[in-house]
Amino acid sequence: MAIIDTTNKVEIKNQTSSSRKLTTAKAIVEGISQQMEADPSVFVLGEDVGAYGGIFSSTTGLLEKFGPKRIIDTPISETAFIGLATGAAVEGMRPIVELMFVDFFGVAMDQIYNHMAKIHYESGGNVKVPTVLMTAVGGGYSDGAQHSQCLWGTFAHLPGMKVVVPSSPYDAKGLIISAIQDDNPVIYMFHKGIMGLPWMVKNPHAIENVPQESYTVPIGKAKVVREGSDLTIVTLSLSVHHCLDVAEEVSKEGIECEVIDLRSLVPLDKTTILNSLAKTGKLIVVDEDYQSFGLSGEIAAIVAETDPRMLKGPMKRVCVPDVPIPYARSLEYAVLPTKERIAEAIRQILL
Amino acid sequence: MAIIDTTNKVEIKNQTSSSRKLTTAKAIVEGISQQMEADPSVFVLGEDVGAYGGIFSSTTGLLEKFGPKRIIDTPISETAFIGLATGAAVEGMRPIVELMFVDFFGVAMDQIYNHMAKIHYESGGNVKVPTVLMTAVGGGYSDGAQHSQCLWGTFAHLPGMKVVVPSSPYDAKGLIISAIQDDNPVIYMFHKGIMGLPWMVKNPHAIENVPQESYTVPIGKAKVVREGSDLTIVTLSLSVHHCLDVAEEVSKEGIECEVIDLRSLVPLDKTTILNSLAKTGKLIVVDEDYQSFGLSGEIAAIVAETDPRMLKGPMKRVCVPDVPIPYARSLEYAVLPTKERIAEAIRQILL
Amino acid sequence: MESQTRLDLYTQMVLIRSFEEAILQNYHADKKPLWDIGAGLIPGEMHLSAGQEPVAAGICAHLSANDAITAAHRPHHLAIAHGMDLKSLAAEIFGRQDGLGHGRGGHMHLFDPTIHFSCSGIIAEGFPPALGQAFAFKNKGSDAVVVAVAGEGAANQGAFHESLNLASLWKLPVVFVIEDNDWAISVPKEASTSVVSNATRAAAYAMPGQRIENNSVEEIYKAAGIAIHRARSGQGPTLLEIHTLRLWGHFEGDAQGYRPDLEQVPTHDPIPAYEQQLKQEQILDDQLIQQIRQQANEQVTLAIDYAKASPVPDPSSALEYVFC
Amino acid sequence: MESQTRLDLYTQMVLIRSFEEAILQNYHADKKPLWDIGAGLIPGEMHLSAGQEPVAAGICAHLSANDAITAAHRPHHLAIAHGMDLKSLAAEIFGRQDGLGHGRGGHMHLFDPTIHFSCSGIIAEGFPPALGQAFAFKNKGSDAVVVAVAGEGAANQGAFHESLNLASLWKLPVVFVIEDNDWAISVPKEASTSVVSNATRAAAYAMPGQRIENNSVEEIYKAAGIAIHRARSGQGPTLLEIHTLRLWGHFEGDAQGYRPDLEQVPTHDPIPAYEQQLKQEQILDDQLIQQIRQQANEQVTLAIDYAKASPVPDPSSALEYVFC
Ligand SMILES: Cc1ncc(C[n+]2csc(CCOP(=O)(O)OP(=O)(O)O)c2C)c(N)n1
Ligand SMILES: Cc1ncc(C[n+]2csc(CCOP(=O)(O)OP(=O)(O)O)c2C)c(N)n1
Ligand SMILES: [Mg+2]
Ligand SMILES: [Mg+2]
Repeated sequence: MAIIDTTNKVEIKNQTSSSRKLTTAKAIVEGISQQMEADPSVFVLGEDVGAYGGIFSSTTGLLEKFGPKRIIDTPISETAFIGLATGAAVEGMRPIVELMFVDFFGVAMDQIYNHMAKIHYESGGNVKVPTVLMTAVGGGYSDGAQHSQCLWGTFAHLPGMKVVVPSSPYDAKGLIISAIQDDNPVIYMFHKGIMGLPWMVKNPHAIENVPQESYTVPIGKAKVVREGSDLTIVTLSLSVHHCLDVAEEVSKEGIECEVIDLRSLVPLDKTTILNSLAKTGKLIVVDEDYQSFGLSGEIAAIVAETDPRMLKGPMKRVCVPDVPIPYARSLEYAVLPTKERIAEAIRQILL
Repeated sequence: MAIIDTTNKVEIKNQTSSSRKLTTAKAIVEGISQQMEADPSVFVLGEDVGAYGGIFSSTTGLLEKFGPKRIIDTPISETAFIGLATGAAVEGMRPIVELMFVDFFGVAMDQIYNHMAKIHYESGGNVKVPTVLMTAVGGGYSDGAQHSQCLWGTFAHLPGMKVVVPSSPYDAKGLIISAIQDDNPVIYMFHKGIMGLPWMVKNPHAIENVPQESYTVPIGKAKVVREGSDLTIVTLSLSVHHCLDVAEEVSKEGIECEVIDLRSLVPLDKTTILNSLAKTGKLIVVDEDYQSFGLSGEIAAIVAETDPRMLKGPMKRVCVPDVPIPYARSLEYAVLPTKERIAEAIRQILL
Repeated sequence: MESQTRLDLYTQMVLIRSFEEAILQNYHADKKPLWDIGAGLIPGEMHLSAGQEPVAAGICAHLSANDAITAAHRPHHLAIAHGMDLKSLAAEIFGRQDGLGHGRGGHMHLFDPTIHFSCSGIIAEGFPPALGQAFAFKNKGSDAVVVAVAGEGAANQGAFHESLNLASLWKLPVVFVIEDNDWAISVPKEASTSVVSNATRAAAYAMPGQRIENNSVEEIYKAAGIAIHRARSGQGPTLLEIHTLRLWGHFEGDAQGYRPDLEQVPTHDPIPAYEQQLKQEQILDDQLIQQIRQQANEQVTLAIDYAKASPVPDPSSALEYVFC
Repeated sequence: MESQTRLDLYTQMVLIRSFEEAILQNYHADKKPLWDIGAGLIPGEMHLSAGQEPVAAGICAHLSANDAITAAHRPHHLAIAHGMDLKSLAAEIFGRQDGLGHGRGGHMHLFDPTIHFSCSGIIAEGFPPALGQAFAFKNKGSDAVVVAVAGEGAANQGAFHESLNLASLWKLPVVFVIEDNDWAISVPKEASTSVVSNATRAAAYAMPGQRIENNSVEEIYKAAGIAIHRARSGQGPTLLEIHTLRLWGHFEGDAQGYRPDLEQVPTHDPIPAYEQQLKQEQILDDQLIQQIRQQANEQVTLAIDYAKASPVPDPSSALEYVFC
């Protein structure tokens, strides 16, 4: 555990000799691998996590390294194997269980939210359930209404699980290690578009310097990924990069956006959000999940509860407008929080 | 269809000779019964909806009236029978399918939100899915963490279904008829505490005059159940009655609350909320669902998007504070939105 | 079978019944005159297991505290037979601070890590966690086993299928037990289940399956012994269906209007029947019966008194234990 | 079997293959040099059914447009054999305005009410809606049936179990078909399924079960005929498992490194094999083959051209069709 990220400011990353560029996928695998070496109770199970290496490369190479007793392919029985993770955790193991796409949660939601999430409370603290439920989120490649959702709002609404959403290789590694070490159930949601997959449009931010050593990034601390004084953009996951790109663009026009990468929804780092808003007075929430009854609302409520006068003008939401994700590219990009929509919101909010 | 409720003001109910006092449960049954008489494609299925008459009396007497071909007890196979409802609706029937407790959604959520809710969109409008998913919500009687939730925020977050939540016998009947007639999938969530059950503490508001004739209450229109100028309370379901009771109390001290019964979350009647807030400038959301990433946030966002200056002071939320519902009465009533908590919020907001 | 074993089975059943009768009495004591499910010393739904004691006694006789049980919404008989401390159990049912879950869980959510006991109010959803406990036991090289119990209604849930398949595939040390009490609330088995016996379904997972008739504690004891031995010795899971009896309503307050055989039900009570049998075989006599009952009552009284004396949880602690 | 029927089966398979080869080509045509799944004329995941044509041809030969099919993520063969308009199908796959779902659905979400066709990208979750269609058909007094198709991987999902139980219990006119192509993405059947044949599982629902070996279109045709007749005449559901072949990758882009038999796979292609057989039996000759292929290609070319000519959906219409 070399580096503990305790800052919520733009991070000064250890560019030690031991760091090299990794994709997010490789950073996750490295984090899992280091925890598996450190702790024999950690194991991975899910569909195609073995020989295939994870449909989104979240487990590539682990089978070769740890063998089929610790990297376990399952039948397509999410209720059974997610429940298995819960039971194994109750008996002291530390399972990482992959739900291939978060969109499939509905076939196993009872195990997730009525069991994994609630047992600790129901037992009055006598039983711990240290599981990591790892899952792929997000759209943008025409996978349609059942394979393109983010749904973090759904999980954040229900009590009992931490909800972690990395946006970069560095955070992805530090957060997966924190998640595995956490004694609580954690849902760890990686966006396909930040994994650096060889078969998907490559986001330049999906690869960066990552220290070789094991390190943690604390769960529950947002990161100010860009400082700015004119407005605050609260976002997470792939959208962080879109926001940063647009922020650079509009910076040329003299507009300085502060961009906050939440990194986790539960716990939610209210302080970082409110501090930024106190400075800028303008708020945009960019969220690839459905708009209503979700993240953007929660941010608004935090502000309204604290002091609505912090908002010097109407808030803007750039989210998926309560529609199943359409297949056709033209339609999908009309509902995703694209750079165009973000830029448009920035211009509107400064009118 | 005698009476169409088109007002969103305090309702003047037809106290015609044809109305008599009914409990909410009986009002729902009457609504279903009248639609079943009017339309042979309507049928009811679910666990214990037949001889038992519905665990919360939502189908009592229907088996005797319509027989086992239209009132159908199912195995405990929610995925199969909720999916069955979808398939039957696709072929032109109008199923009312009961999920005994909303808490069980996790065993069948894929059928609900990936199928029932999305087929219409995915088919480009070519397929209609006129189902009513009827379900019991709410706590207050020590049924523990897996049998006491409201979860309407979860359903409202996901696109494709209307979300209807009645609070009174009159609305319950009019809304169930609207739901059955609606060509879209509708989730209809009744609170156990408003059903007027003989075996649960009786809320005096759970019984009122209900016209005998068939009538509809429009889905998507909130109701101002009490006018007031000092503050706006947005709420729904059982909490409506708690809010009204507290409003009467504090009225004696000269505080006049306007109370809005949302009646549906999807569609959400923003206009009624904003009109009220424009008048009062003070907002409390009272919600028996979990606090974060839910209804209270959405209301805050609507205000923040429209004009944050409408809020003349911080908003208050009286919700379940992100904890599984505890069993012990002392603990459960510490987390429910009780009259005490509502009264406390009112006093605080007027400080 | 040895006399002592038979006596133990009887004693276990009496203890369970004694406990549940006390719960029954306390549950109804203060809900009148306007019966309110949420009121009284014991609030909430109450699913008692009277009539199903043979299942618990017969199975748990083969288990130690290292073995696990996952039960359903009707868990008391299994909890007691598996050795749960009656005081902690009673205190949890009364919603008190000294309860197993400090009053957070309630009677459908009993978690006792010291005896690896858990239960769930969601039908059939206790099976998947059982797989994980079995996986962990196997992984540790222990010979502990898990018994996963659910009703015949539960055998039509998806979780049943997924769990049996996975357990068989990975040869997990689990014994799946279906308590067939003929009813799932008001729905009779023939209206829920496309086969007469769930034992038939074992073949769908290449595991042994057996149905035990007549609610016979001794037959249950024998079949469970074989199945548990099989699991313990690494040969994988078994499915048992046990024909048992729901002596009372689905939950307290259930008038059972849907039950045609209602009046006959008490005549099938397995405890007097077994008592008769053991008396005839001179393993029991009236004096011993009295003694066993009295000992059971004493334990139960202590437990109920303990529960009543335990403090009501402090409302200000309601948010404790959401996270570690 | 009549020669015409055999010829029809062959013709159907050729048409399906022809269509999928065109999709394959168009799918990969414009994703290079940096292969991007979301780019090109046909974006997104693409699960082609090459090798599984015998299943579709053999079953659908017994169906009319009044009958329903629910398919899974690999639906094209069934859609085509059931008579889906190739143009609307192609246009949907291309994400165009004239597609079945006006570009909203895509290749895993094909809904054609005129032939009662639907599919779902969620494993086994096409089964429950099939029950409802069957229920509606039965209710109307029609003799229409539903064929619900999923892969062998899907047979371990809870929805499989619940659906088969309910269908048997209510004697619904459904035929459940498991396409066993040995693989669920990279997971072989023996790593997912505790029984050798899913036909064994039929007994768990008191319905007939049959496994058809060798990807034989004629055996499939025969078994499906019996099962569909059974359903149509009110005798209830059947479970068929068909051993078939995934000729290509799980989806396009799948390098199949996990597949040990990879090089042998093309030698098992059922279409050349059936062609050979029919030639030997003088039902086919080279000229007829040419003619059948050409007719198929012409239809396919028309469909692909239609798709390409259809307008891209207007972004401003993205919110249409959420509600009626
Ligand atoms: C998934 C789910 N569906 C429905 C219920 C409501 N419910 C509670 S007990 C019960 C009947 C259970 O029958 P069975 O499995 O035979 O157990 P028994 O009550 O007879 O012991 C039902 C339907 C539930 N708790 N969970
Ligand atoms: C519930 C669910 N889990 C996982 C997936 C991801 N997935 C898509 S196809 C597939 C394999 C399916 O195998 P099988 O049922 O044998 O069908 P095949 O692909 O061989 O036609 C998986 C795991 C899914 N779509 N839905
Ligand atoms: Mg039962
Ligand atoms: Mg397969």
